[in-house]
Amino acid sequence: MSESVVLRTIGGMLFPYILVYAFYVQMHGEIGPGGGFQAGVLVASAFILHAFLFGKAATDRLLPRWLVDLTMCLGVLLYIGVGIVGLVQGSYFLDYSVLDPAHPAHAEALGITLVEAGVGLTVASVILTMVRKVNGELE
Amino acid sequence: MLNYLADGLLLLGGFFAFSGSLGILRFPDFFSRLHPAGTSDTLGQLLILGGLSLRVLLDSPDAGLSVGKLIAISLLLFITTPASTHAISRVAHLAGLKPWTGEANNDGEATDE
Amino acid sequence: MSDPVLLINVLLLVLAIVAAIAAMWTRNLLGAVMLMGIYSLLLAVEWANLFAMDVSYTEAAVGAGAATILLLTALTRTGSREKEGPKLHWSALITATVTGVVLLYGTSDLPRFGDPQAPATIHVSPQYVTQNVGKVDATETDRLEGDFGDHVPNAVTAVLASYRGYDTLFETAVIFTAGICVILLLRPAAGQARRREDA
Amino acid sequence: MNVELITALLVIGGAFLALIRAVKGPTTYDRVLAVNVFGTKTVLLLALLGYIGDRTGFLDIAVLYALINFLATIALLRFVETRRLT
Repeated sequence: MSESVVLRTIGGMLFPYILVYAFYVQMHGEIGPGGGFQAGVLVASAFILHAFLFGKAATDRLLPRWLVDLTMCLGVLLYIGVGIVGLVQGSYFLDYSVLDPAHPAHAEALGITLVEAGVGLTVASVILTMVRKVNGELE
Repeated sequence: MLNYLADGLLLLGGFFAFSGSLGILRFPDFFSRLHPAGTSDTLGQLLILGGLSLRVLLDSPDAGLSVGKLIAISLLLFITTPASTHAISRVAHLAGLKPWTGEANNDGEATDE
Repeated sequence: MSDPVLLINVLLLVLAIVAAIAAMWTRNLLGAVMLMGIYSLLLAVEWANLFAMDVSYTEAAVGAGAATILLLTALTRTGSREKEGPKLHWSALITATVTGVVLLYGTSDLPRFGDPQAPATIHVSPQYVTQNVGKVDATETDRLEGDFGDHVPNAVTAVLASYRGYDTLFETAVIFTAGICVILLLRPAAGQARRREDA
Repeated sequence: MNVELITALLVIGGAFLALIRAVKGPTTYDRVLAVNVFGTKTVLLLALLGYIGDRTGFLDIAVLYALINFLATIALLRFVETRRLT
């Protein structure tokens, strides 16, 4: 199936649009429906589609494994880091208002955006890792 | 006038969507079922989404974002549905599934794995 | 049945039940995976119809996309036909029936869907809906500037990331732990890894 | 009964017929085809319901479906063809 020209063309066309749509879901999550979790699943789906159509090696070149492992940790660290900023500034853990004391509501929006970005990074890399590991590492 | 056009597009699209599925249920074998799935379904979704965007535009002329999303959906479906049908027929053909020629009934038999 | 939304809800739920029963009934595991995908799609439409948009997003992205791929991944390691077993487990049937009857009996005490006097809608929901869920209050300049109003407009995101920030943090940690476990469990054995490097 | 509702009911009827085909088979390819058609019908249904209920948020979910449906079909075919995924 991966040798079908039609599918490769369509998949290659669709791949960037899925990523853009995932970015929209991620960033629009605080205004409309959506958020980090859904966006993470979509990003993982996009790369899985790429792997189906162009082969595992091409996807590994596009998105090296060390990068996936790194983003998996970075997501959680980003979430915890936002919390620790609150602690360092002398407030509670995960108190978003310290991010911009003059505009607490903006600070909360900023904090939620950062936190959702952390969730999205972790979810995307974990799902990608699961599918990759189970499919590729046992042969 | 345009309202009736939108109504007509929607009803025609609904008819095609339903009849396409009816074909998928009633046609005798896999390769003949590809036709309703590939053609009448694609036409039906284009008509329905076109009628809907016309209707949205008529209801509120400033709903440009919704119309844009509807057009995006119809473009997406217009690309992916034929591609999926092509992929399914290709895999079935490569796996050696033979079209029904009328001599033997290969429907309903236990060809399932 | 004059309410179109109710009519469509009933039809969708009937379809979902048909898909679920068919997925249980079939011995063909690949068919069951496909029927579960259909079931997820139907449930997602149902969630959207009940205006639970975020749940619908998750159901569509996870149920129809990621779960299908993970189940197929599992099928690559197993056969694709279910083992023949006894058709009917009497004890399981009795347990399921009793539980179902008790649950149905319990639903008769629940408030109607969307009842304004229900405990769920008078306890903390007004706070969520008026966007006072965060730990901070908007200053006057923020209100005048208007963007984002007082808080984040999507109440679900506001509740998840701000009101229940710890909860979401530990959910993320659980997902992270699952990823680590997969990496540790499925790592190549020591000799195998060396062979791969040589190759 | 307005036109959008009739169209939505027609689409649900079509989805039901596709579901019967997905249950009946007989070959795996028939099932994959039926799942694909069912996904398309769901996208249409969501767009129609969004208009009936006057919620533009439905359209975002419809875009998501159209993408996910293609991915699921490709994944199923990949498995049917080679019994492996990647």
